[in-house]
Amino acid sequence: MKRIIKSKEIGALLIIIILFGLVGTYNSSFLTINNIFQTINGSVVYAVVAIGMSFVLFLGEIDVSVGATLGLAATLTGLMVVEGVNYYLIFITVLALGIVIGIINGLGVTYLKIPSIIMTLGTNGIIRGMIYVVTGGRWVEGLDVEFKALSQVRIGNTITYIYIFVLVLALITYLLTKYTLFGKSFKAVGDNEEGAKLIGLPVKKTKMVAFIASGVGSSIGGILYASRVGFITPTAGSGYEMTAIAACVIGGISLAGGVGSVWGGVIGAVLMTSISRILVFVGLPSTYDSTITGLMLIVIVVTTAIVNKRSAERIRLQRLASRIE
Amino acid sequence: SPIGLNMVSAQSNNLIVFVPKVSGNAFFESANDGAQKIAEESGFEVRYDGNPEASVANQVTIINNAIQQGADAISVSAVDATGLDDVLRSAMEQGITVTTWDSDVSSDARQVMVAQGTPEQLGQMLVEMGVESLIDRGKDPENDEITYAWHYSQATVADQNSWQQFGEEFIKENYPNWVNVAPENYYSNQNAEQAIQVGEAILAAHSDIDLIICNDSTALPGQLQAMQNSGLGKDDVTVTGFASPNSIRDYLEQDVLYRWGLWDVQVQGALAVWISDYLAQGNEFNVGDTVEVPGIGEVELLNNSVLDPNAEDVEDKGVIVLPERVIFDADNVDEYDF
Amino acid sequence: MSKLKYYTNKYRWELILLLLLIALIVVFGIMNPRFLRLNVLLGSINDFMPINIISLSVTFVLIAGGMDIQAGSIVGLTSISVGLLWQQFGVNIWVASFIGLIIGGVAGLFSGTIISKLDVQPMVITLGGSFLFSGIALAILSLSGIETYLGISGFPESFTSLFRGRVGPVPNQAIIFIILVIANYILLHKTKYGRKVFLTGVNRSAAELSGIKTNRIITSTYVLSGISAALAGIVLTGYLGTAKPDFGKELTLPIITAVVLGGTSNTGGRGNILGTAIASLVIGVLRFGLSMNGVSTQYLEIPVGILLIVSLIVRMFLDKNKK
Amino acid sequence: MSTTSLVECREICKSFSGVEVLKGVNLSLDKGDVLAIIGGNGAGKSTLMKIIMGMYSKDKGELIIEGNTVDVMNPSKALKNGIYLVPQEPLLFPNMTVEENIFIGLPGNKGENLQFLKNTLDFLDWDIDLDRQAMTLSIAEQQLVEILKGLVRKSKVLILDEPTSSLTYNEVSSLFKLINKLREDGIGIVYITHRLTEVFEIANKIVILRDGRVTLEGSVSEFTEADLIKGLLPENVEISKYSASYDQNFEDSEVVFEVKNISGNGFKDISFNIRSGEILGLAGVVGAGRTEVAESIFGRDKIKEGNVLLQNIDITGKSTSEVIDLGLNYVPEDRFRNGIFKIRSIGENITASSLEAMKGIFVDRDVENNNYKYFKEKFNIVSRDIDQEIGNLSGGNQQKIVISKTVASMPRVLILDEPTRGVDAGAREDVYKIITQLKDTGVGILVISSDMEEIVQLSDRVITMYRGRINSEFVGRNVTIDNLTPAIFGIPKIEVSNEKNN
Ligand SMILES: Nc1ncnc2c1ncn2[C@@H]1O[C@H](COP(=O)(O)OP(=O)(O)OP(=O)(O)O)[C@@H](O)[C@H]1O
Ligand SMILES: Nc1ncnc2c1ncn2[C@@H]1O[C@H](COP(=O)(O)OP(=O)(O)OP(=O)(O)O)[C@@H](O)[C@H]1O
Ligand SMILES: [Mg+2]
Ligand SMILES: [Mg+2]
Repeated sequence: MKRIIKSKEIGALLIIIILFGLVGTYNSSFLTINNIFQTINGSVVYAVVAIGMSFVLFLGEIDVSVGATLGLAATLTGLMVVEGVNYYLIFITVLALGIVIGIINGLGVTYLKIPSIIMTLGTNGIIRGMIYVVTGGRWVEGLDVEFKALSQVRIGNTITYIYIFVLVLALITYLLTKYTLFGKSFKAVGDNEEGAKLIGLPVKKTKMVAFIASGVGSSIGGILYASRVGFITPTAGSGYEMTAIAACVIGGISLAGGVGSVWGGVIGAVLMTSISRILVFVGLPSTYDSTITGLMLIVIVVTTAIVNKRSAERIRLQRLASRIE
Repeated sequence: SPIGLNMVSAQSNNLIVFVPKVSGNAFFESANDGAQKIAEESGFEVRYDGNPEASVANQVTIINNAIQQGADAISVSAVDATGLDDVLRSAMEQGITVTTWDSDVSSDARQVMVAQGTPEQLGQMLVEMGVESLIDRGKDPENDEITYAWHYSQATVADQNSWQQFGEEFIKENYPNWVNVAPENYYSNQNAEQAIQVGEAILAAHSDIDLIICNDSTALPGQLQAMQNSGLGKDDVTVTGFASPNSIRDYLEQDVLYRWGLWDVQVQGALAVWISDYLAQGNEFNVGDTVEVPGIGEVELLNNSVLDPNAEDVEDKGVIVLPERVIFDADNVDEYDF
Repeated sequence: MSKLKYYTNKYRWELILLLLLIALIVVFGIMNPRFLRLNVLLGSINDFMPINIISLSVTFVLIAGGMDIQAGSIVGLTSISVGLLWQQFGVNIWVASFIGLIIGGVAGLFSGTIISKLDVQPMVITLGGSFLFSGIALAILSLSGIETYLGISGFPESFTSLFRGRVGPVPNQAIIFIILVIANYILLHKTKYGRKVFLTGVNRSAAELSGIKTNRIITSTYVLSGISAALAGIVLTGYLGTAKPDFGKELTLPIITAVVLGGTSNTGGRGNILGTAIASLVIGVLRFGLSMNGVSTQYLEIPVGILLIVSLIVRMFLDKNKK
Repeated sequence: MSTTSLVECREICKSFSGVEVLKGVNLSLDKGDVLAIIGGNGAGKSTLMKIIMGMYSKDKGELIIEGNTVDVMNPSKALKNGIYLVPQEPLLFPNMTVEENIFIGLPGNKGENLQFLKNTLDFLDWDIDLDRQAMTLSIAEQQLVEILKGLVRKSKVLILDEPTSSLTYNEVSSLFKLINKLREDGIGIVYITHRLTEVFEIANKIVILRDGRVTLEGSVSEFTEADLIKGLLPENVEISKYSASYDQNFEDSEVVFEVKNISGNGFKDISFNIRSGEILGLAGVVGAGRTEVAESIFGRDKIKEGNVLLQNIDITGKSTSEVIDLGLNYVPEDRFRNGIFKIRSIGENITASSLEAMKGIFVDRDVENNNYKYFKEKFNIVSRDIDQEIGNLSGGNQQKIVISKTVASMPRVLILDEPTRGVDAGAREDVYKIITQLKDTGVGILVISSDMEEIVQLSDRVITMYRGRINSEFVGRNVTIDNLTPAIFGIPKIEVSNEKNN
């Protein structure tokens, strides 16, 4: 219990509850079951990207190529759906794409020792360019109604099956990172790489897997995007990397590595996507969208930093005081 | 003269750089299709060059590159109403033909603008499509209190905002009983997922809304998807707007909307480059003149003030307005493929 | 060791970049001789100036151990602020520009103070800043009551011509760039301040114990980058003759690319202004040259991405062999 | 017992970017051995251990584990073979708790492991809160946790790389007790240290490494301390003995530094003064609060009460840069964290603390060159040129540069915190020489050290701290290990006898 209260993602969850509560008192139609679940369902793409990326963030690395990967994955999905390719085959192919991109990023970071932000900055440009090569700059349109419907099937008026799928994915990820040695090694490597080496954790393998996970997360995100949106522009997913990073950070995952859990990314994704929705309900023009996102991000990070700093300082002072006779 | 003959004599080998606001947008890609097709038939070259990010600076770069490349004509859909003026003027000074299409610059910074219509026409068209659909749905737009909102890309985009303004004026004049529930409008920044989010939120926050007008090709499908996600159809809430037929066809089939519109953007693209080539060949083309465009028909150069009442009217600069705009519905949508 | 050898060793990466730049110019020149006209080549600088200007200052930020992804959004904020001051409040354009620089500096001060005082991840704060400042730019424009989409234009000739004109074949912007390179070079590599930036970036705690006020140093680098972003915003406004809130929004990644390609370490403590300057030229020339030779703009990210990765690999091997 | 060694190294070679660090080292460890390895900084001790542990790969030579040649070693293979290395610099996971740190990667039943850990803790009588976050541990506590990590792994080979460098006397003696028990159980232990006395106390075999080669090996009983020192030092180097001049009278010297009843975080009611040319020793065990006193004076933490006067100017609560400006400087105890700018040049390191003193806004290259030449010669710094990165130097030379940095700011008072921590015997002598040189120029010096020999050798006068307070003072001939030791452990054995002061 103490652990749960102390865990980092609780802060973000509280913010969501308070925020939704406030908006609900202003405009009660916000708090309908339908709307709340629409908000949650709407975050599914960011959630799955954040889950994948959280592996990389646990390591203290970063992956800014997820937006482009998502775009390319969505593009390929769309093209194949239009061609009438079997859905399972599509899923496997696009997953393979994510894995390949992850391997490339991972190789660059792990074996060529290129800083991850630079490596993924480079691949981001290349992948984004590839989308134009593949499509010639055209939208991918005319996806089957059947395929689009897949992302919309809901349990009653509540949650979509794909969101449950993503939650299961998050749960598996969570259990892996919490209870298996290999899962734990992501945060351990991010916490102290040398220390991880010392106790025999496979540092290189961990990094490779993290980037692959990130690639897989964004390629699944691409499939979901294609199904949810139904048409894919070559700019699909652009800027998603920054929003996903912001979601993870708001959810308590530190970019310095070693801290947080996948739930943070999932919760942060809901928060990030709810902003433009909330503005509609409170009647503020959507020009304030990014102002609010920015403020929220800064306020949350600053508050957490102050709280952490205070408590670290308190511990230090207690320790020092206890020494004096 | 017979069209065939005209085409042979027009073989110019000119290089025309055809610049969209942004690359990777179905609308502009279709315009390019039209441009390429007519270029091939008429024997000049069209190079399509756009930046994935819509920004003035990027367009200036592209235009500068076109100038340096030795283009004979530049035809651009401007991201910004004035930001390209100087670079385009300097292109004209260097003897390059400059035209605009879809979205104009200052009237003295180009020779000809190929417009899809006047803002007035387009704003009115958006509202009228809504009115027709409301009637189909059994409402009485003349007398019922119709609640409505606009949902499109951004406050900073010139054309969509000007349509909204004229549309709004048109509503005030003709349907004083209508109520705009969001005078500040809703924007989704050409982000498809955000368009769905905002769309859903509009429907949830205004459960009694009657009409949503989406003058942006990302907002319209997003809003329609939001309708579906919220379990609504064309007889619950009226949605209409501008988008290409291919991107909306499915929603029509699933009864999410009655009709939407656009102009034939392939014709617009074709016309823009053809006129550019025609001017680059040194042909005189003054206000009031007409010319026969192969496959399109006769077009006339109108005064600048047709588009913008404040613009100056000069002899050798003017506007061509596309002869027609199209409203797509179940009856005609299969005739179009773009 | 001879002096020449010493310097070629010390500035090896900068030399490699310079050779790359020359090679690009030669190759593009062969492919399209127009490219080599002084007018054309120098004129192209105008189109990638903002990246060059900002990356010079972002070099400071990275050397001091930070990260700055908000500079792009400050460009738009400044542009619109200057435009509004001039148009709505009738402020003289030069005074407005000066206030614009201050606004950029304050934006940098805001993030820099949080970063240095609270020891939070600079990437996160500047990410927040990039949302915030671009949001504010839009918000003040819509609050100002003028039609957002019309933008602000019609700036005085004296203002626009400064950023459009040329001295002989050399565009004024190129001159501004050269002045900035020299000024930043001296500031970073010759002054005590620059030295402190390096030391803070290597080991903040040791710097603090050496009597360096690292809070101020760290904050100041963000202020510098804010000011230079503001300058870029003013340059763009003058050059394009219009003020827009979304100027610069796509510059973030190119700026970081230029700084890192120039040899600055993203973990702090290493870097060189000349490297950044040449690298930003390399990227600009590469993009310009390719598009002059008919490569469509939308594909240009691919060669830039490849250049970035390949050059980092090359540098890695060079460093390995050096030791 | 079988005859095969637990670990055997044959002709192991290793270079880092062209520099040969190990030049063919042989070594063997049998069951029940405690093998001490000593050697100067940079001799390659840690490198050799990391090769055994598989954290570095060897370039040449053979590594034989229980009779089997292992071509490619990696940490997980080493762990499987029952080898565990307690590293020199603690490598904990700061965001995990102590318990998670100890158990991560440990196979077996969690309950049993926890029981084993508790038993071990009982045996050692160490007091550690298992729920604390590793981030909040002091270096000493981190070291304890590292050792525990090694113990719970029940290894056949336990390598301890300078485990006691910041432990208290009690902690060290209980650790030794445990080592003796492990030895009886047939475990092979490698014990790396800089403290020669420990060698005789705990080891039965010894290897001395110098410059990547074994210069002496055998049974500990075969050697005397003098033999070991000879093995440690390059040929023909004389060790000069330093000792404070017992009879020097400071009464006429100016009081340059005065601390009056200051209290702060981790210390209370501290008073002392230093006269020009005097070396005051501040002795204590790790955790006594000495560093906190020094850092607070240096503007790094609050002083809640009392005053600090530097040449009669009140510097209480002033910032570090002001304090430096006024003539006080500080050599911190943690060189890597607080002392050096690892990837910058020697020149930049030396002037780091005196930039403010340069005139104008530019860095004065002449001042920098002159400083470099001056200190290189005066402090006997071994370096290639002024532009060499400090990170490429040996630890001792790095420490000399850190001291140069502070001296370059021309302090009137200098505080040195553990000035020879992790510095080898040769460099230590140089550091002592530097300190006495400074003393001779009239600088008032405060030496903080946990090494009693060092304190005794250097100090004119000594104060001892125990649990945040000063508990005694010794002057001149009373400064002896015998007197100091009880005091630092808080045993008021000897009354402050001080005929000179009164
Ligand atoms: N990863 C590395 N890269 C480059 N050089 C290294 C590395 N590790 C060690 N060295 C160098 O190898 C030499 C031997 O270092 P090592 O740490 O083995 O010495 P040591 O005997 O343990 O010294 P100390 O007593 O200070 O711990 C040193 O010169 C050191 O700088
Ligand atoms: N939580 C911590 N985080 C960072 N550094 C710490 C922390 N705790 C202690 N330190 C540093 O570790 C070093 C050793 O501290 P320790 O707690 O052993 O006592 P100390 O104050 O150095 O005692 P003394 O100087 O009397 O030996 C000091 O430099 C101290 O500042
Ligand atoms: Mg060592
Ligand atoms: Mg200490």
